[in-house]
Amino acid sequence: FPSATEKLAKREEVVAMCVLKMVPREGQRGRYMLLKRPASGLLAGLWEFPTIPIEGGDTTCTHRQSKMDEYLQAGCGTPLGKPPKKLKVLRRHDVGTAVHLFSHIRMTMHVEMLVVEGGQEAAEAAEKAGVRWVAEGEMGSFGLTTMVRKAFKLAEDRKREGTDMMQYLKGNKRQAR
Amino acid sequence: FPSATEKLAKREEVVAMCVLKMVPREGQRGRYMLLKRPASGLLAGLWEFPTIPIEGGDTTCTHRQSKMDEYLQAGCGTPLGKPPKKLKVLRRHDVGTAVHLFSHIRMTMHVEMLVVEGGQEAAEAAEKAGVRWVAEGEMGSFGLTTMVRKAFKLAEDRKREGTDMMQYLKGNKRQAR
Amino acid sequence: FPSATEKLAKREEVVAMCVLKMVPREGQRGRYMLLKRPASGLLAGLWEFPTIPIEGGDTTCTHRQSKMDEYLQAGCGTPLGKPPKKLKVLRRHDVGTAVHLFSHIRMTMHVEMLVVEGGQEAAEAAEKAGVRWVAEGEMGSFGLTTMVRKAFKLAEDRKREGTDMMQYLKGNKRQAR
Amino acid sequence: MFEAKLIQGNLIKKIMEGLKDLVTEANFDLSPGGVSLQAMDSSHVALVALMLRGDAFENYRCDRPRSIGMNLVNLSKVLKCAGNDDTMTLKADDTQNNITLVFESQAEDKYAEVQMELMDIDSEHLGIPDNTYDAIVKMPSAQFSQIVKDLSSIGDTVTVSVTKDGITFSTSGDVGTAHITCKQNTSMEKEADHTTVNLEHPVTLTFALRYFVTFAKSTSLSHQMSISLSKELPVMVEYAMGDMGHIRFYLAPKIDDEESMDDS
Amino acid sequence: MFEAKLIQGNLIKKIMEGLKDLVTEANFDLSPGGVSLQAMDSSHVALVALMLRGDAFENYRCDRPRSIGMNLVNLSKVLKCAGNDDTMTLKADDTQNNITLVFESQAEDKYAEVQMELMDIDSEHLGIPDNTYDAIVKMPSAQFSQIVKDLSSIGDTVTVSVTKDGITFSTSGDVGTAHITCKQNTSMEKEADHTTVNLEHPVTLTFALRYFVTFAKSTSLSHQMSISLSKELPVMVEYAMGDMGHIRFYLAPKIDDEESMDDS
Amino acid sequence: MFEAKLIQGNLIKKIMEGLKDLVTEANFDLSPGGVSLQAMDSSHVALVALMLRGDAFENYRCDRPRSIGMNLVNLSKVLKCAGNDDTMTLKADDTQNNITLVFESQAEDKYAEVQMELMDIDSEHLGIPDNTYDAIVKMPSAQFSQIVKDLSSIGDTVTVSVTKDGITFSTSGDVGTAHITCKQNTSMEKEADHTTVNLEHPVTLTFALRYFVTFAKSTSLSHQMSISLSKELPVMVEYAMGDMGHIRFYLAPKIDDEESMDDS
Repeated sequence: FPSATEKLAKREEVVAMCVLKMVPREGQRGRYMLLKRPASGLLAGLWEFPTIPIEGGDTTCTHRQSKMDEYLQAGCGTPLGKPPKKLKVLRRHDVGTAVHLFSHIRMTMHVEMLVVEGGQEAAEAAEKAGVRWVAEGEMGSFGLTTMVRKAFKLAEDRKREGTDMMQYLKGNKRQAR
Repeated sequence: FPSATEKLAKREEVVAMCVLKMVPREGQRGRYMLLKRPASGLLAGLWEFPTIPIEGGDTTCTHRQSKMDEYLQAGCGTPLGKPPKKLKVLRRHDVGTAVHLFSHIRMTMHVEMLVVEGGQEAAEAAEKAGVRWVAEGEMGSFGLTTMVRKAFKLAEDRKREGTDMMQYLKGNKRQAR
Repeated sequence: FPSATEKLAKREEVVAMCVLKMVPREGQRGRYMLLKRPASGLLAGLWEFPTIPIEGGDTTCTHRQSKMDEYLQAGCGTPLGKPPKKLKVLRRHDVGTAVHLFSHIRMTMHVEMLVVEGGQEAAEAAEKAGVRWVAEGEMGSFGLTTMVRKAFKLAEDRKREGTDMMQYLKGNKRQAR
Repeated sequence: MFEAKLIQGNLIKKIMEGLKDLVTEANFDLSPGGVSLQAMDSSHVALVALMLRGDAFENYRCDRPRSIGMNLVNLSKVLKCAGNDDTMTLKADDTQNNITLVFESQAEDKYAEVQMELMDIDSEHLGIPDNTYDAIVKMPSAQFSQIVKDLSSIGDTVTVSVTKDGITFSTSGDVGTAHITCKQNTSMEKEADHTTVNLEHPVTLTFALRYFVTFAKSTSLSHQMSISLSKELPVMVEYAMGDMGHIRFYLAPKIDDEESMDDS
Repeated sequence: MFEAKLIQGNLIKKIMEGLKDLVTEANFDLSPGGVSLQAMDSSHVALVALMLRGDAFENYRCDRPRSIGMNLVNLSKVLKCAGNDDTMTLKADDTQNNITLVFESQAEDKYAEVQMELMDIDSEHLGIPDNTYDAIVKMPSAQFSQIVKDLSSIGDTVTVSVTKDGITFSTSGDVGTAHITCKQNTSMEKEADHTTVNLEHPVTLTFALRYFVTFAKSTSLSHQMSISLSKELPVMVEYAMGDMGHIRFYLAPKIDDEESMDDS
Repeated sequence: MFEAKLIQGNLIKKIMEGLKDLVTEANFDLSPGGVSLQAMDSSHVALVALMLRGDAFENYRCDRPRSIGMNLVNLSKVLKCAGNDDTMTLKADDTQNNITLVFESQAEDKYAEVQMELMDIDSEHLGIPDNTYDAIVKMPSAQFSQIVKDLSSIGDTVTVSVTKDGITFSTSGDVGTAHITCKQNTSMEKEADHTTVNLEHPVTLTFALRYFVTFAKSTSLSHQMSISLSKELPVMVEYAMGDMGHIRFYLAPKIDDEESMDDS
């Protein structure tokens, strides 16, 4: 019969994950950024949303976003800020936290949604080795790990809290007040 | 002089433990179930109450009980439920939480008390390799580890919160209302 | 590009640290006790304030102080209590908690301030292999690790909450009431 | 069909306050005479018995006796939808496995309807012996509540002893030792403020204090409560709701060497 | 130069209660006509629009229109320095990047002055369409607040539907299913207690309940509030502050299959 | 033998509210003249001095001066057993190492008796210099309490400065900078609402704000309180309890470069 207490507690790991969507204009369909993991190690060679480890227990939104900004700029060549040199941020907010269990790791994922402005051309230009921009409609058929699917589901669920307020306002965007 | 900070933090481990007592009838003395640990590993070959690891942080009563049910059925051949095929549960409740320190592990034990109905015959029939049913009076003289003693003490202490209400009612059990 | 999730979570460690100052008389400048770390291991051979690991999660003031008392007595030969055999405690209080990050450890330091009575002679007598009593004015120029500096800063900051009340009372100390 | 309307709907809220910390799931017994509930806490030390007479309701109708299981924590959540002055109507169709609660404001401008699934709870129906007690003390509910709360900051166990002069609650812990005595007193104008002792034999029993604190959550039900004690029997703590019914808590005494009693 | 004095300084406190949980940083637009603010919550589902008319202030002076950014959490902390009966004066020099708040007691014996740095917040100014709504319901603010709090202990989503008889809020969750209906009612003496329905077409929309709970934090601003609904448009929840101005919350409806709407 | 009875027993409760967050263990000095206590907080920045005159008690008896040590946290727990209108009697037998507290209700129908062990606390008895202060400000206790609480949400340090016109409390932090001024004001009918300034020399001192917040927990003891300041001396914050006694808090000022003062 089983040896209960011999099983070890899993290692705790905390990451921040960014579901980055690039849309031509606010309210339109866009493309999600996926990165390819290294050829060796955990989940080798699989695709993921931009993901960084969070150490030292500081899981505040501010801390995670500043770390993610660095990573997007340095690691992925995707700087946020003002056009034309940088990508204009339309919307950015946390969508929740999920836990994923590996055989020996218990990973807590803090997931944020980040929507930036840019057309298909921008996405194609930004595509390079290890970076892929996947159209919204193709996310389902793209081979994603369970972990990535969990994060994506959080982003989708949150969207369902309500439609985007922006669409009700955009007709008036250019009207003078 | 001592090197203070070189000592490592202990690994955290969480287990659920079940002090399972089988009594011929509610209110009577019974026998406790003990299982023998595997011949190698932590506390090799010693006797313990049914014990399972709790991973992922879900230490709710519901979760622990459902995991323990599985273990009792699959690992120990002790299914709970309705007689005659299953053991009738007379009483089941948490009795508290204790921490036990090993040299390299800090183990948190969530202990529950589970009383089932069954005579000595049932206990003897259920006895097989690695399972022992020990009479209440003999628990003191049976060679138990400190960890098991701690769990047993919790169950005993809780019992001292008051006598079993059932004994005051049983005279009326068969009376019509 | 970087492999995010491969980095491991740091090991958590909790220590109690004691900024021990020996002064000739309350209100006067004194000397701080520093201990030399072992020749091998983490921060080998460097100087630190008396530091002990706190295991099992009990970080109450009472627990830390009693562990520190043991360490000061047994490990450093500095027993607290009544003169002449022991050092008279003038003041003892927590000054705060700091976190220090090593490459693989996240160390939480609970720092207390302890002021004992004793002149320079006492300090010199207490000096032995691996123990040094450093004058207040020389702490800045003594080679201290970042970790030790953090603890010292906490003690200094707290002092700045106000001057010592004792100095306003001492003129009356010997007056009859 | 079962249907019953309470003019003071928040009575059920108050009852749940006292119940839900003791029992999380329970069967309500519906009968032509009224609604009752009897359940033990998970460690089998305490028992609660609730009785609401049919007369207590406006338009009480119960076509056939029936037992319905509910999660009391969920029921408490649902009851939040009732305003303090709302009426409450309970409806359960014999052919369906749910119950409907309707809350209506006095002005009839607010109407809330909540439907909950029923649960299948396995429970034996045990009789509570109709003991004659050695001592019965009646006292203001608020005073009992205050005393057990105060003592619980000092100790874990309470010793209750009744003499002809009054009732004494004692406890001790690291902090110190405390005794609180309430003397017989019928001098106040309002009867609800009286303390009365009805004594056959002096009696002293010891209990786990935390259960008394849980019982005292029923304080809002009634200005007066009563404690009934007999040697070696469970104490009965009762909150009577006028003619409408009562809630009774039974708590088994602590006995130092329980082992000797185990072989019954 | 901008300067404005409010006799009832705690009005700003109450306004911040409702704002700070929805938006943490925002631009206030100062103009000769008054002070306004418009901001979306971080997930772009809700929008808040505040308007305080210049007339609402004593000694209102705004030399040139200007937009000033503030951290609303910090502003809330600062407002704690205002007593409930204090007057409040806001001052901002056009040449400086800070704002000064002055709180004075009625008896003029307490004078508090707080200076805060302004922030540079990037925001587009978006117009809110002046919709005609299919249904407008006015009801007591406290009742709306109670209903959304009660329902949020049962479910996450609320369906609001208005017919000529009244407004119904519905939710469901593990605990059960609840419907609360408030009927048109103008029988009370005080108008603030009335519930009135103004209906063009019956309408049913679904929203995330937690936003309604946040909106209801403005309850102290006004005895009455209104809910305005139109098919497939955001709901408008309004708290009017007499002649002084209003705070309006807009919440986008939930739509089951949002994908189909994404390609606009 | 020591024995003392207070008609308003809850006075001791209120006193403990203010003490227990500053000092966890302390010696009470019992003498024929009354009960006093003097203790420093663990970081030696603040000192509290309590004085309750023998006259304040009914039946005060102290046969010989004596010092008794108590854990104030435990004492606070024990005091929970006292009803707000109960009388309180303290008894300590010189030959025993414990103290007995008796709480009796006005109607004499409730009698609570608690016994606590005394502690052996090592403490020097230090005299507090009877300073003449440069400035003494009297103000309503509630106002002082409100001000220090409000400021503590903005900064950690408070600068107190007194001029002939009034007293100003200032702080600054990430949020901003705040100044609150209370002006001399004797126009109110009730003297307890007055603010008066008694000034020899203008004075400005800086303190750790959190201590003031702790002192203000004694607000319930008295409608008026006083702040007494002198250059480079500890501030004295006093709550006088009529003829019965007083509680005084002393707080050492912050000095920017403390090192220079260390070699005294």
